[in-house]
Amino acid sequence: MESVKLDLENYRKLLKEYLLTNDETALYQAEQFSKLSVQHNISPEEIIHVHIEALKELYPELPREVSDSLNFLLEAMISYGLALQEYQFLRAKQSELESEISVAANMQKTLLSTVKPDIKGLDIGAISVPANSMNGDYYHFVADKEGTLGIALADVIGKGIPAALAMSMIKYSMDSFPENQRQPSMILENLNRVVERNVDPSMFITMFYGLYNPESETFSYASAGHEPGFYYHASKDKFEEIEARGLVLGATEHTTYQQFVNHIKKDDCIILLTDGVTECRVGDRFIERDEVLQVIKDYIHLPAQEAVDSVYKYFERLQDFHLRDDFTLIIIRKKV
Amino acid sequence: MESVKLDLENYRKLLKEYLLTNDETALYQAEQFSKLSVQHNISPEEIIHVHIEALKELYPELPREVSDSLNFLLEAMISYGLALQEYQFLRAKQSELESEISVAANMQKTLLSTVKPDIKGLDIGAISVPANSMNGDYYHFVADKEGTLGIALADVIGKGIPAALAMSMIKYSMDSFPENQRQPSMILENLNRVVERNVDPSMFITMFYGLYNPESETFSYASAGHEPGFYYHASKDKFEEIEARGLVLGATEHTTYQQFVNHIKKDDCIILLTDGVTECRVGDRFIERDEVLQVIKDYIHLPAQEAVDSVYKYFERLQDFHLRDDFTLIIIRKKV
Amino acid sequence: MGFNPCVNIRKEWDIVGARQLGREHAKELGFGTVDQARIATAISELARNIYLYAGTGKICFEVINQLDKKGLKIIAVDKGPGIRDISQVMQDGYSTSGGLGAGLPGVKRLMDHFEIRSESGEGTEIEAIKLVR
Amino acid sequence: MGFNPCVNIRKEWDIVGARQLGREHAKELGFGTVDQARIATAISELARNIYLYAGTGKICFEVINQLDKKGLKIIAVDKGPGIRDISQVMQDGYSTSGGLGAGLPGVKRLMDHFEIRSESGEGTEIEAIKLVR
Amino acid sequence: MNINLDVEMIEQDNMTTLVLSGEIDAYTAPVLKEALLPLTKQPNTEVIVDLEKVNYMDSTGLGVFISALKSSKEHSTSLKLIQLQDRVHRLFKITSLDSIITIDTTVRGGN
Ligand SMILES: [Mn+2]
Ligand SMILES: [Mn+2]
Ligand SMILES: [Mn+2]
Ligand SMILES: [Mn+2]
Repeated sequence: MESVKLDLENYRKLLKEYLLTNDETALYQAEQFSKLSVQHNISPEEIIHVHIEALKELYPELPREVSDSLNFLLEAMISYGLALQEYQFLRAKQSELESEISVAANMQKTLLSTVKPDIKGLDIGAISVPANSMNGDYYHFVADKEGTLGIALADVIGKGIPAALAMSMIKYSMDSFPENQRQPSMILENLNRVVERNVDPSMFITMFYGLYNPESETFSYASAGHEPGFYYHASKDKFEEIEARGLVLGATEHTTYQQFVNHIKKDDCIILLTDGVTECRVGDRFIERDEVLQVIKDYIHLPAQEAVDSVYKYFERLQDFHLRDDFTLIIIRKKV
Repeated sequence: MESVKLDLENYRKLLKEYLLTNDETALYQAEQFSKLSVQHNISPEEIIHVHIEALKELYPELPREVSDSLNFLLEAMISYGLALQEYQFLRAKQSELESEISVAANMQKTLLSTVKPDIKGLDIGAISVPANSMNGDYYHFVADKEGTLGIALADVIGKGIPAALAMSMIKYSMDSFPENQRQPSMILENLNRVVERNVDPSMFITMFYGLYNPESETFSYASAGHEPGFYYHASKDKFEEIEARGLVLGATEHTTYQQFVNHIKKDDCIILLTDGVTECRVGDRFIERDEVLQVIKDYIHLPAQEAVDSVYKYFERLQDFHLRDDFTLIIIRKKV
Repeated sequence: MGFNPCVNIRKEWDIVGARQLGREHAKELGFGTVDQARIATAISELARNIYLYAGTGKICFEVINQLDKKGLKIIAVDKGPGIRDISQVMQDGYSTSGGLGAGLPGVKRLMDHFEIRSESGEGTEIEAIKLVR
Repeated sequence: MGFNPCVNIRKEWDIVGARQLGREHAKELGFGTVDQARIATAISELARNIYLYAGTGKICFEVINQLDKKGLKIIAVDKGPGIRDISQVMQDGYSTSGGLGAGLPGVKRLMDHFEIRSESGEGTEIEAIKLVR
Repeated sequence: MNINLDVEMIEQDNMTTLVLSGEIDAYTAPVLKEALLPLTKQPNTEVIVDLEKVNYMDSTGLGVFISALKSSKEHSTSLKLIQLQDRVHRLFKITSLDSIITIDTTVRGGN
């Protein structure tokens, strides 16, 4: 079988062959011809035109009505030709935009990259997956010389490019705070000012900031309207919601955040997440928070990184590999 | 003339009318039908199908070859139908992306907005126009209590979303520098570290930082590989290039910047710009720097803001309203 | 060179008249059926624009017959409200009216050469040329 | 329920054979000409994928004849290299091969139901169903 | 997403009630914003948003209410939300926005 050539002369040949043999081979070739023509931006009206010419050549006595009717058909194909041209144009434009976004997404990755610190006695797992190319969730670990561990977790309203842009603001502002200002409530208060000043009124960010002190074995934290995490009591095999109410960043000019302290026991876990985890949707059904906890429970015995990866994979499959929101999950286990 | 209805039954009617009258009215209606069908995502193969059915109905004695040939044509239209569906899909996706970008662009505007400060004895004009929706140029004024004026002007390599993302980094980092650190060379050295640490090796930023001291009537400045600006000597009506060599930000981990000082005289101007101004292109021809200077000269007698606006409008027209690069121009005149 | 007959556009019927005249010129000039159909569609779009947005105006034709090129120029003129932002109207990809790539970007695609001048409040003049190949 | 004849795909000619058989089933089931052509195109794509990327495999048919629905199921099976990233291959908008929306997203569009299972190194199985309307 | 948000406006004296039904997300939030923001700028208006028939809202919806609140403060008007379904009310509680936006909890929305 010779390969199909893209030229209108060839259409005539294939058509003639089909009229003689009436078999599937010619139709297969018609299909390949069709595919090639689209790729080469040949308008459908041109194909109709060649069809008319070929018919006239094959049947010189072709009834006038038939050829008239085909002229009418040709006229009705013009908009399809325009649509095809716009299609090719949009494909080019789209792929340009996508490559721009992928450069930006890479930049963002470099920018927001954080190293899971090696803190004695802690097992840390973290995963953050954007729904689209760019991530509107953000997490960051800050370990200092004294061995304390700061954990920032934030979710900016919405997804995509605008969210990513806002997220980089949090990152730079955090970077700029003086080293001695590590109190969760203070950090949130400062960030609230930055966010309020710099973004649009309808934009806001939810954030959780926690500080683990290995000496006192305590976890201090404050929340700016962030989706509550969980505290896992290993001895009782029970989860408890980490309650810490506080206003989202950017809603008012000044606000204060209450700071809480928990004592952390051996084998207990701190589980932090964004609403992309708890607001999974399967088809039209929402996953209830209880179900989410059940899934976490199923994997909590694993090393922390394996645990977060497994939970993510579970929900990814459940949602048919199509996240609706950025997904971030952090598990911190006290090993000693 | 009744309006064309979108249903395939109607196609039959219009075709029949055309075969009877052979006139332009029916063809006009065929065109409108075509447009509507595309809008409603009706595949071309469906139109061919109806065409065949209509022909058979109108001419029951239609030669078998003709109807066979049309089946062949139908087969050749399948890929066009697929292209049409992808076209509609891409349109939707594209418009979603565009609205996302426009939100991000607005955020960026809020973010990078700077107020032209009211400094005694200075007349300041500034304009910055992005080539696409998002700006990869950045300028910022910082006025302090002592009446000194800091002027930052930066251009990130490339355009669009990645450039905008990088620009916000400069903005936040600048915001975070301590108030007492206002020396141009120091600011560039600090920024170089931030840029080097946070962005991809292929990315870099050029930047100019100047500090005007009204007391000493001096302008101190340093440049990180930025497009040289001009000093306008009012008495001689001459331009002089502001020379200040220095490495672009982000190229090496540590670098130092030489700082220069100029004495500013009455009616003299400092002209700062990005390469979007000097590298204008008209068709295939580059505008020479001399020509740019000539244009600036033509407007330099105007109040500073009018002058920069006029220069921009001149180049916008020259380039057929289609900037190839972000365009930023600042003129500062000492009035006393 | 060439004649310069015009069709006034006042009602929807006139669109058909303009198409008819344009098609006759196109035939005479030796355009094939596909190009005839494209020219007719371009005329429709231009005339419909006048009919819908300017109320009245006219479509004129000019035969181009030079040594190196032969073709048909369509000129659409109206004294309507004009187009404030030409670059937006001409934005390619997806056209005005939420509809398909017809409208002016469609005309530009259908023809070989396209030029538009418009002043807000003053009206619009569009020239589009199709060359015989 | 229903028979389950298969066509082995080893050479390009076999694509035509698969189309032929599929079209016969489609005709019997009462599909119209447009749907017949769409089914044939889907079969082509599936068979060509096998021929080009897996070397050999088969296309099987199953008639669906339930109370509430009637249709044709096409099953494409190969033991080829498999598809590493399904979501990328199925990415809509513009398809693989720089070419047009044929490929697998095209098959998905042409049919009413589409399912794919693939394991890297293990092969691929695709089921696609078209229902009689 | 083809799920819509319907907005019905009932005006009575100085009180305007927006009755919403459907889902508020990134796609429908602009519809809400367009209807709600201008109301908050009308002097002496009490704006009430009835959310009884809103079964889903995401953070984009919260954003619209925050900007509406800011605007109503700026223009000295008032804004009140009523009949929130549990899932929607939870969002306001978690984010503590219920501490700055008036929410009438005496009437609950049904699920
Ligand atoms: Mn988010
Ligand atoms: Mn989220
Ligand atoms: Mn640039
Ligand atoms: Mn530049």
